[in-house]
Amino acid sequence: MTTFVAKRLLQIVPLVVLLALVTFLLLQLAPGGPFDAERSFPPEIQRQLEARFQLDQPWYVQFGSYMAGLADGTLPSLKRPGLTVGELIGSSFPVSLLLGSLAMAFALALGITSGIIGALRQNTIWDWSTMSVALVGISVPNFVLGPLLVLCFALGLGWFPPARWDGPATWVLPAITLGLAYAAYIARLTRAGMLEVIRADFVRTARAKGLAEHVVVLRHALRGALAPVVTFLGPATAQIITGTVVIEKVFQVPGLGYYFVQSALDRDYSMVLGVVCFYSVILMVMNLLVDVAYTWLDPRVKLA
Amino acid sequence: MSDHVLQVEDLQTHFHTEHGVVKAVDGVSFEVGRGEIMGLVGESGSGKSVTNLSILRLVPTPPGRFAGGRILFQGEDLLTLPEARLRTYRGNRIAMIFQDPMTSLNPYLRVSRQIGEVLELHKGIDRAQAHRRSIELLEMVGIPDPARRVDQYPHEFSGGMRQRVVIAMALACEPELLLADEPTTALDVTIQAQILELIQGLAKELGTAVVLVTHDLGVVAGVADKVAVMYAGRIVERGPVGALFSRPMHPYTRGLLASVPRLDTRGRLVPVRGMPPDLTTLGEGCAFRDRCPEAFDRCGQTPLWYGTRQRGAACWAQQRSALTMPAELD
Amino acid sequence: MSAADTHLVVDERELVAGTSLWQDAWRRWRRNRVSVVSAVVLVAVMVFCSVGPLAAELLLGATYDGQDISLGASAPSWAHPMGTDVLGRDVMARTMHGGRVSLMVALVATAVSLLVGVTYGAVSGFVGGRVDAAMMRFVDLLLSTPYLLLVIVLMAVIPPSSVSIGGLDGSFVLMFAALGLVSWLVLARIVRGQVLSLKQQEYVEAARAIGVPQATILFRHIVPNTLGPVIVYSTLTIPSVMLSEAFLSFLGLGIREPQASWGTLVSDGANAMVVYPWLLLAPGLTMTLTLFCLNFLGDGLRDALDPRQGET
Amino acid sequence: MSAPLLQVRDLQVHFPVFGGGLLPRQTGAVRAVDGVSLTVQRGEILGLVGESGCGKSTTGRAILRLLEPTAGQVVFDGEDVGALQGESLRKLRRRMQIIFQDPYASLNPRLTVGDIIAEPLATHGLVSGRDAQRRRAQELMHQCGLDPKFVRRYPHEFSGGQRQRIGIARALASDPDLIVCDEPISALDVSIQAQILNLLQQLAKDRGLSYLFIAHDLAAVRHLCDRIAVMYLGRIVELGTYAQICDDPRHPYTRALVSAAPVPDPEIERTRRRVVLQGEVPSPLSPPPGCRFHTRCPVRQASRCHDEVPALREVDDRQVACHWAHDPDVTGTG
Repeated sequence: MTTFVAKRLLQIVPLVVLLALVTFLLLQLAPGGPFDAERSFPPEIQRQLEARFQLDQPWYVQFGSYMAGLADGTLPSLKRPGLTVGELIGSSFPVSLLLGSLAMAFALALGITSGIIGALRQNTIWDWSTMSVALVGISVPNFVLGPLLVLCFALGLGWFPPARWDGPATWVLPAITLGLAYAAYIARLTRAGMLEVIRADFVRTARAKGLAEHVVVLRHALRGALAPVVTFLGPATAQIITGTVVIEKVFQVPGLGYYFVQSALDRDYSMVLGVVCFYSVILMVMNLLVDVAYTWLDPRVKLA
Repeated sequence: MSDHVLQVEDLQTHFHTEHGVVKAVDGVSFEVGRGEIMGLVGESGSGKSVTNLSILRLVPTPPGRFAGGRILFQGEDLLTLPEARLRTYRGNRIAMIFQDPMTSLNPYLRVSRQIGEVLELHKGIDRAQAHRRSIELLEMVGIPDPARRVDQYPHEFSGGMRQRVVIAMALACEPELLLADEPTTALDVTIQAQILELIQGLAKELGTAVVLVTHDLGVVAGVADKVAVMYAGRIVERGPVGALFSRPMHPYTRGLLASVPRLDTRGRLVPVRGMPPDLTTLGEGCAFRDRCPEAFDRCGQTPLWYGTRQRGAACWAQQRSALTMPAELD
Repeated sequence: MSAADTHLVVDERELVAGTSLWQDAWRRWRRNRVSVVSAVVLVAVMVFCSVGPLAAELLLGATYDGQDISLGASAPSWAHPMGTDVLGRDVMARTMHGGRVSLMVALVATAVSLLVGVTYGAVSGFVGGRVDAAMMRFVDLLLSTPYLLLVIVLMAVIPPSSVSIGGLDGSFVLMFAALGLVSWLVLARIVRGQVLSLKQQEYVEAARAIGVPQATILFRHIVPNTLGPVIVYSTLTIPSVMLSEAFLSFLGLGIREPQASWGTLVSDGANAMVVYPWLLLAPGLTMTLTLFCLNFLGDGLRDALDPRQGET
Repeated sequence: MSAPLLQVRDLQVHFPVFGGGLLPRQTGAVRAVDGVSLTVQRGEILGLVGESGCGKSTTGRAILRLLEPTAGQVVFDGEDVGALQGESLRKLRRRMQIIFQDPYASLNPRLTVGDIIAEPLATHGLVSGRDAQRRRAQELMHQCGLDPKFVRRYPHEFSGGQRQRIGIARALASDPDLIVCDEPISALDVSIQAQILNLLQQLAKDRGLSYLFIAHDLAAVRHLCDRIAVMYLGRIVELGTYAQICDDPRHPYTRALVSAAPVPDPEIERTRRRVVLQGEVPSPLSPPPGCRFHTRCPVRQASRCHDEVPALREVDDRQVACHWAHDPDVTGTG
């Protein structure tokens, strides 16, 4: 187990470097550079700027110094003088993390509960209505849902502030907007998993033992039913990373996601590279955690 | 009321499907006494497993429905018992063993937990005591090194060992009635012999009444005291094991016996012709008549029971021959 | 052939027709009313988006890029059933046009992902062994990266004009490529899993025992049996690709003005929703309806094609 | 006696087991079949019996080269099957067929019954033209007890027993000399099993077919087979005529198998002495040294059974792989 985790953690390093390289080459091959647009710079200043950020060096030297700078946290942002990539990520990521975590917690709580209800009341109005709502949740894009919620609950009813990010009241709408689609997905996965497990022989055995129905469901069936949900958590992390990008734009939340898009548009190479590497590490660690969680969930699974 | 542990009276379990009503169990009656093993024999779809599941009301409803009859356990009707009260019987006074030991144990929980929870629930003992008792039970069903194995997960056991775990679980509360649904079908013959010996020994030692559902006539011949043969949801013949095998009354029983290859002889097999009927389109009359070599015009009507409660068959041909020769009843 | 066999020549008309699994699935699907209604609505949306612009131009004189600045943003009226935007453009015409773009991107990208995914998965599963292991390792690798971030970078840094093919706008080409290339991964995995398990099936063994050539085994015994899951998965890929397209366009990285897709329309609408809510509602609800129907259709097809569901 | 139709010499099939790590590497092997030798004469039915995991199905598939043997030789009608490649292997396949256990998994659900049965005809060019192929398929259906008018139906429209008949018709289509029957009746209902057994018996008689009949049900094997080979953990432990194996078994494992097989007769069941084996079959990943059966053997003798692998030797006109087969004091045979 420990060797497995250690091995996987070590694998992350070359993967991230590889991914950084791909990103870097993409940026290199794209026509134009970071300081092209600013026509006001006289040529010598532009050359100075390029020299300062080593843009006049061969690509592999640049890449090497970027990676070294990322590793020790000293890589400067190209477009925000005086700030390092590490500082920028450090200041904005906690907001994204909070948003993502709130959304995921909301999604898990709502999704698992309604999935269980749907499965246990299969083919009733309960099942039908929760699953229809889930399908709506999957079908409404969050950038449509967000403005609609703002229109309704912020501007219409005035329950929550329409935007910004200060204090729990402002967290509600963004978190719900981001989490609803995942809640819907998790509800469907839980229901499908539950329906499969609830018909399994070992659940019948549990009933034959005289256990009360809630014990049968919670102790015997739920673990098996959650397996697909746990599997989904890996890709869900990846999606929620990109999901925050949209939510941060809709609700004007000062998070890392939207920052990233702006950096890409501004061609702030060092920032783009830094965020890609940072998010990749998070995602890979999350995938590792999912694998570990799986062994806890199902004793038959062996890590190797 | 009687010395029968279990008495099933005219049980009817129906399934409402989109193709119509399937009368999976259609008027089944039998009884089992203390320490007695009753074999319930039939092919797939004959209703033998549904009968067994109905006794503990484990048939999912819907689509299932108990359309009639009574199931008396120590004089109490299980079909009308409140669910909460029935739960205090399940796993406690009435236990069940299922066919496939690979799937009937929870893969996510340790064996100790799965046996222990029955004891904690019904005997009110704490976890530590339950753990100790689980070890004793594993020892009783012949699992070597029980103190170590009790904390393992089911996938760490082989098929035969898992069925022993299932049996240990079923016996945890020393039930008065054991319902065994094809307990050896998924196992190899040499393992089957071990498991059957175990069940037989327990019935004799603990006085447990056993309903043994199986399709294997050989298993019944070796273990059961009495036998009921099911076909298309009904019992077509029943009797003490010796009489039923030596002088079968129903043409279906005779057909089954003639179609099973035997290890001790190499006679010609006479298969039952045709296929089992589709239960959704079953109408009036004997369900076996299309395959029966002795069918005559009367078989268009549903046959009445001929014989006594202990020994008899549901067949018009019996009735007819009874007019010409003295009935032979054990 | 002996004389006794002559009675076997059954007259063509006496043969009992069988019902194939496809026919069975079709029958099951038709019974699923919600799914059938979804299909009908989808066809209606497609007609709305493809024929609609022409009709709108003929009947109302409205085109997606025709401006009437003097009109400004006006609420829905008979002349403009969904209102106009701040530049005085007809919102209905723009919604139709945006739908055309969104649907086309979704269909083309799904087609790309089908082509790549099915081929990749089938080859990987059928060849097996080390090749399979290496090919799947690569897919796992891609799946463990935040590839949408790379797509964002791609869309942000490549100027669309540099990749336009023929008359096709470069932003379309980029979008097809980017989305097609990221959505084949799961499909490849599904197909590979199917092929692997089908290869083990006894009827494939039977075909090998008969001496049926490899290619025939692949196309007669394996491929037709993978189609069910592939169909189901691709119906579910279409909405997810559509979402991704809208997501990129919403961020200003996709389709460029004066072209519009549902994503850009919603983006514009969200900015002005306080004052002109119809700018958000018209494209937003049309898109949601479409996604809803696609998902329902996919669900219905899964229920119909999955034999396990048919038994219950 | 003429040359046997099928001759298997020291057949071995090992499945490699791969360990974890970045690059998978072989860490062991499942010795599914580990040195099996047998012969099948023309027109003979040889039974291959054993419990699950003993390697009997693997043996059958390796003979047909559906699996590549690790070692050993399979000679069919004088030809070394292992040496054949491409076209010559395909030609040979016409003469060796297989019937499977699972009547559901063994028929392609997307093809009509006619197409399924006609596939060997088309593959080997035995009958040309779709009409002629369909007629031939109908004849085969009739011979296997199926109504020819259902030729256009699909497998899922038939019951288990009928599907097994379709599988048999397909195997017969190419007019083979040998059919490997891999547990053809164990998935069927009791009353249907006898129908299929009788059909197989009739076909063998009418067409002079040879079968390698793989089963775990000793009674069915006794009913059908001329000779029986008993397998345990990848090896044959005893091989003799059906009467020798079933009425007078010499290997302790065969004796246990025979005594464990239930007989549908309460009187016999009550009186006969039963050898109930202790324990479970060891893993073929690490089979025990010496005699593979010694861990469960009721008559094992110290050291020799543990140390020395017993060879399959001639004992009283049959072959037994037990050190004590000739020694009634140990085995308890009369």
